[in-house]
Amino acid sequence: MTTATEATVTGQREITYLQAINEALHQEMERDPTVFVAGVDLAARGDVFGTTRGILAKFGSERIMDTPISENAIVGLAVGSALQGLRPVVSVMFIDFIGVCFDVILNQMAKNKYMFGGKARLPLVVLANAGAGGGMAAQHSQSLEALLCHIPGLKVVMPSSAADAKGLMTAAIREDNPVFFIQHKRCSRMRGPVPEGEYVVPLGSAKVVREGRDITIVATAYMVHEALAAAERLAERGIEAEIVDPRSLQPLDTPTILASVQKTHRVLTVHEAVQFGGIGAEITAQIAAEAFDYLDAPPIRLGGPWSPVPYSQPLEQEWIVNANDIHDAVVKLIEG
Amino acid sequence: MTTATEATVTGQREITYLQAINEALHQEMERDPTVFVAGVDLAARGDVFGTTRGILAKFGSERIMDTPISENAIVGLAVGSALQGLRPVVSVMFIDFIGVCFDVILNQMAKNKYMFGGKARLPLVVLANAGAGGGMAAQHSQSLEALLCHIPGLKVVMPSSAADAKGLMTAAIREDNPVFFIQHKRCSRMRGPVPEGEYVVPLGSAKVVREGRDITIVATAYMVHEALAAAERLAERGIEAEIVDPRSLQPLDTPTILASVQKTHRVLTVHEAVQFGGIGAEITAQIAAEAFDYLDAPPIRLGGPWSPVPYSQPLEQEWIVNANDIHDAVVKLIEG
Amino acid sequence: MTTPTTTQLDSEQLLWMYRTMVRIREFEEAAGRLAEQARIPGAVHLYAGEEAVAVGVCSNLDPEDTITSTHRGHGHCIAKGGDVKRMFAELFGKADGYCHGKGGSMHIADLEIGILGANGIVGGGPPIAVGSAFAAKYKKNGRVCVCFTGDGATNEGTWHESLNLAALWKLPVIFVIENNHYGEFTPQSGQGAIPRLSDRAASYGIPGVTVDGQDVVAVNEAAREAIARARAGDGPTLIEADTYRYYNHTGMSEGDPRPAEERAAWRERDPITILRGVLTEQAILSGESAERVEQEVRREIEEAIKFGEASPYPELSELLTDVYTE
Amino acid sequence: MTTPTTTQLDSEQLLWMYRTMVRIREFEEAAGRLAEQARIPGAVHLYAGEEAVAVGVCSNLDPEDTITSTHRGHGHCIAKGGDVKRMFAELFGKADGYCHGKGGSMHIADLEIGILGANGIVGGGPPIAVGSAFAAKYKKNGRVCVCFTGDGATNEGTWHESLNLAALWKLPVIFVIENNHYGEFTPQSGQGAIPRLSDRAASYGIPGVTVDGQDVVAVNEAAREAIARARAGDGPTLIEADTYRYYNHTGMSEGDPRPAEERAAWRERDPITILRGVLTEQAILSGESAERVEQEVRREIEEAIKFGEASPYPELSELLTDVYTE
Ligand SMILES: Cc1ncc(C[n+]2csc(CCOP(=O)(O)OP(=O)(O)O)c2C)c(N)n1
Ligand SMILES: Cc1ncc(C[n+]2csc(CCOP(=O)(O)OP(=O)(O)O)c2C)c(N)n1
Ligand SMILES: [Mg+2]
Ligand SMILES: [Mg+2]
Repeated sequence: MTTATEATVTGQREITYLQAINEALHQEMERDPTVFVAGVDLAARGDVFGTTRGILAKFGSERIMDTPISENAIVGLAVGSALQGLRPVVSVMFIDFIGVCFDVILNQMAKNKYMFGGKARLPLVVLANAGAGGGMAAQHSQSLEALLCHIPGLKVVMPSSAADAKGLMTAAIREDNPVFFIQHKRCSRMRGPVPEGEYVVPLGSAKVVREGRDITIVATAYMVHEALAAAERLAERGIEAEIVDPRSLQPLDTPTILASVQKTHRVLTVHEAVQFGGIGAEITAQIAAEAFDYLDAPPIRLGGPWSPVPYSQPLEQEWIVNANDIHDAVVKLIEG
Repeated sequence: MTTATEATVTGQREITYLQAINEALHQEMERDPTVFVAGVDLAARGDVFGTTRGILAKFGSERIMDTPISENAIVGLAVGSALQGLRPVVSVMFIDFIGVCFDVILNQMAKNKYMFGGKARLPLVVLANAGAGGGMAAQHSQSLEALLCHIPGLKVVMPSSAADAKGLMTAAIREDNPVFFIQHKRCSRMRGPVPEGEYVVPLGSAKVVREGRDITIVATAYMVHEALAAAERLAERGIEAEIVDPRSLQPLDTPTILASVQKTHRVLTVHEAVQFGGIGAEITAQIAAEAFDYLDAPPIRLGGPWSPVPYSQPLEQEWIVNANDIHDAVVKLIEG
Repeated sequence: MTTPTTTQLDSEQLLWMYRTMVRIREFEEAAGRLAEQARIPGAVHLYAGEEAVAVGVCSNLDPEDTITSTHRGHGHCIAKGGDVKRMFAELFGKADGYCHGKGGSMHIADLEIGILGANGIVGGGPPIAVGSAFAAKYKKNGRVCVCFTGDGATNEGTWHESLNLAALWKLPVIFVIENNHYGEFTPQSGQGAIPRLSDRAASYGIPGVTVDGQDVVAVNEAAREAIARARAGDGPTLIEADTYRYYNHTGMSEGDPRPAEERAAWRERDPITILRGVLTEQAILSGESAERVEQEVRREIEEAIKFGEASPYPELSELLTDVYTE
Repeated sequence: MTTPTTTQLDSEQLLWMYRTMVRIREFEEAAGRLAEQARIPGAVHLYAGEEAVAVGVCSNLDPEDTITSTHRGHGHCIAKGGDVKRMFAELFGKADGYCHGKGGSMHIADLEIGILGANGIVGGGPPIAVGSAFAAKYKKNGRVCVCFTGDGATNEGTWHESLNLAALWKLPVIFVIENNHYGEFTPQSGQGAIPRLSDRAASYGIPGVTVDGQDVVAVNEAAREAIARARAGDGPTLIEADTYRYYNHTGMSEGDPRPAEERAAWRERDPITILRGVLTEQAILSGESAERVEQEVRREIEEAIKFGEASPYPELSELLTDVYTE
């Protein structure tokens, strides 16, 4: 089977983001017997989010395992078995739960290779579900990618579309380094065209999701869809926004972002994560340093406000950045 | 006893940064019987860094306790006892070790108050030692403040001088919210004038450490000293750098930083932590958004390169940002 | 199985237990229905079936004693004296809720009566319980803390660290494992290699007992002893209560993978029915008064739901308050 | 105390043990001196006094078997077949070191002979050991993993989670606690409430044994049995080896708070002396050959130090390599 490229996406049958992830897992497990899957309720249940449905039936209990609620052991399982030549895919369920196993991530997984002078290989994937919007409250709604992106040794992807979900999952499994695969709750049921065969989106490649000349909006995960909605309304006003989805946050495809800003001369970064110290700060700082002379207006940001995610529906909706916020920020920047 | 203010620092007797912390602990424990101290080797040993020397002898084993090597329990001890009206000061030793107890930090300590609708009070301090330079390698040399600064509910301080260490420790203990007190290894033995009596440096107040007209250098912890050394050499060249030490990173004193940039029209942020996603990104992004029109040059950053901290002495020295790097970056920015 | 005894419990206490168990059951079934009707958002983890554990334990506690709870926390809250009105208001995300709507099901707390919070993190409670128990010891106020967790939570590292520190320092904390034999959808046999979790007490040099979690009197007695021990300064006890949840991991009717016979067998040992049997036998409660209790509670729950639903949402201006104490 | 037996061990093995223990001792004392002279940076945690544990265990392992180690890891590395030249080069931070100078004392690893790294994080090794043992099971290659930790590390949550998962899945891993009765400066009595850490095996339904950690033959036998069990698919064993470190937590002569009599008593039971006694008694080693071994090892260590010191520092251009596999 040959691996499809991005150009082949349009015109494919449509499946959901979750189905796309699931398909990539099936195909990679088929392709490579060293790939295995483990985590809480991943096997018999097929994951509480549905990511691993059908894998137990197809590959059996030697390739996919339910685990105790012991994230240190689960993520350690990935690190130790990767060091011994396997390609684990493990889940921490909600990204909020990286806290309970953060040392394994920060000080073992991310650093083993370097500390050992390069001799280790750590081909492993950690699945984590992120995002607010479902009334899951402060401990089940976070977007914590910025914490992971600050740790040398890790890679971090955050797809916004079904095709990217499949392509990045395939790339993550084939990657020889630890990759956090962050799926966004509100993208899970979105449908889109996805190649049926093997499909790879290279890590570290951003995508221009919409072309425009007036401003660059760098948006991640579900915010890509909010940005697209905002862009439609902005277009009615004559403002053409270019939307760049980094897809991979670590490594970050800075050249694609800079190229867009050099064209549009304005930039807004948007993510759902708390704004202070979010990935938008890094992207903005890079743009400010490297495309300063191209900027016709201050580079601005939108991100979650400075609080935990509230439970109450109106508060939660207020907390999450949305198309209106994006629209208004752009209008204010451009029209003053 | 009245509490001294910043103006009273110069002319005081000189003690070390560690002694200053220790003095604040003694004075606050004297002042408030709800303050207690716990952590690995804090009591009998007085802390492996020496922070808590003499406290056991003075206050007895009901006020300072050695603990098992169980950071979740240690930090949980702080959270639970703070909820019940005590003012714990606990230690995780090296900031690198926040990984083993990160959930307690991220999902309990930081969020309890908000999740509970405001009813909780969490007056607690976590001591953590940061920084490279001693050949302690990748798991004992990190500067991880950016991870903590991205979490609503926490406060984070990082003093660079003995006086600030005392003043911020006092403020942290009196604060009704969780505060991470990050001491930098290479500041520990530095001496400086420190008021003998109670002394408070308010959280969230930056300090202009050196005045200058040509560029603002925002530097944290030990980098303040590297920046000062660089400024001396820059002065010889006719470049007068203003150095701002935020001291408190969460909350961040943005007004003081902006005021300086509005005066100097140029800015360099410097920290020891890895540059990508470090606090410098946030500071730069804020400046770029809010002082854009004042900037005569791109806002630039210096931080640790994209790798774990290496052990080998020449590599470690190369890894750490130093006065030369600062000097050269400023010269390049100003002289092109 | 031992026959329930009522030693040391007077009628008032027993009737309080009965009413409280009924209140939990009615609360949970109502909450489950509201969730299915999407009238409340997020996830609700129902305590129905496990009532005897929370009630048996909390019947020994004063308001100043504290508890830490779990994602399956409504029962603990009610047993500790929580107000069902404010609980429902919280589930609706309303301003009169325990957390002003900011917390929801998994974070209900009432510090005034010692409820240090439900917790969305499995194993999140034990370290906090250690801290609360420490505060009691520090202040020498005779208070205890009860740390409720599930069976699954005993495989989190935080649980182990907490028991160890509490045992070492002889803190006044009681660790109660609600062993409902599942963690989410995985049975206990898929979570660890030992059948009796109370055996883990030996790792910390503390007493460990397993008790019939469907028998509120048995739970009450085991907890009473443990609490007395704790108050006397003799340190923690580990209590494992064997029990079962009637509904699925979250919500009510989503496909439940547990064997039908297993579910039926546990329903046979319904904690409320068991207590009613004892109370009837001892002529403490007639069939009629039992019915009346149920009706009263049902009305109370209906009113609480009305109260909760009618309560206003918090103002949007409250979004950024309560992050810090000013 | 049992009299050491030598059942099942032939002279070659015993002599290898003797030489390896001497090698560790000499390595550690030399490393300690280098640290005191500030010729090597950072912290060194010396294994002197505990040699019988690493050697007794690793004498049962093949190069393809794996170990996870600790901050006090030099002994494990040498016992598993590590090259003292490359170890010293690493301590000096040099290019010929095991980690090209990037790791130092706390991170020495040699994946080719199954050393999955020393670890600066207390409790950092166990989860990795679980993963390595799982890989052996997955690949059905008959390999085992030995997870060394200190006594203090058994109070970290990671240790608990790892034993639980390994026991549940019957993974081929052996958990060895080097109980030297201190974690840094705090005695075991300040770390937990039970004296015998092997009792913690019961929490996971696995065998737990305590062995005299000064008697390399006893350690060898306990480990042999555990390893056979693991290879046979019967899962993990917890071995607690009672031992003592001769020097301070880090380095050699910084103020050591441990009682002088305690230190002296343990020196009386020096593991090298004990083995030499057995070997002499059984006429496997004469006093003369023992001396020769010591001289040879000392020379080896001296040469290794020279090698390490003479090795060049890594190029500055290597600063950013090895973060990722390209
Ligand atoms: C750290 C963490 N891991 C996983 C989860 C997801 N989760 C929520 S409840 C649950 C099962 C808990 O089982 P148990 O402790 O037995 O409690 P029960 O639900 O049976 O009452 C899991 C795995 C979580 N909330 N937190
Ligand atoms: C997570 C973590 N907490 C604390 C430390 C600091 N520390 C290093 S060694 C040590 C003592 C370890 O004791 P033990 O496990 O008994 O090993 P020993 O040193 O006695 O061999 C401590 C507390 C650490 N390295 N990692
Ligand atoms: Mg359960
Ligand atoms: Mg020890």
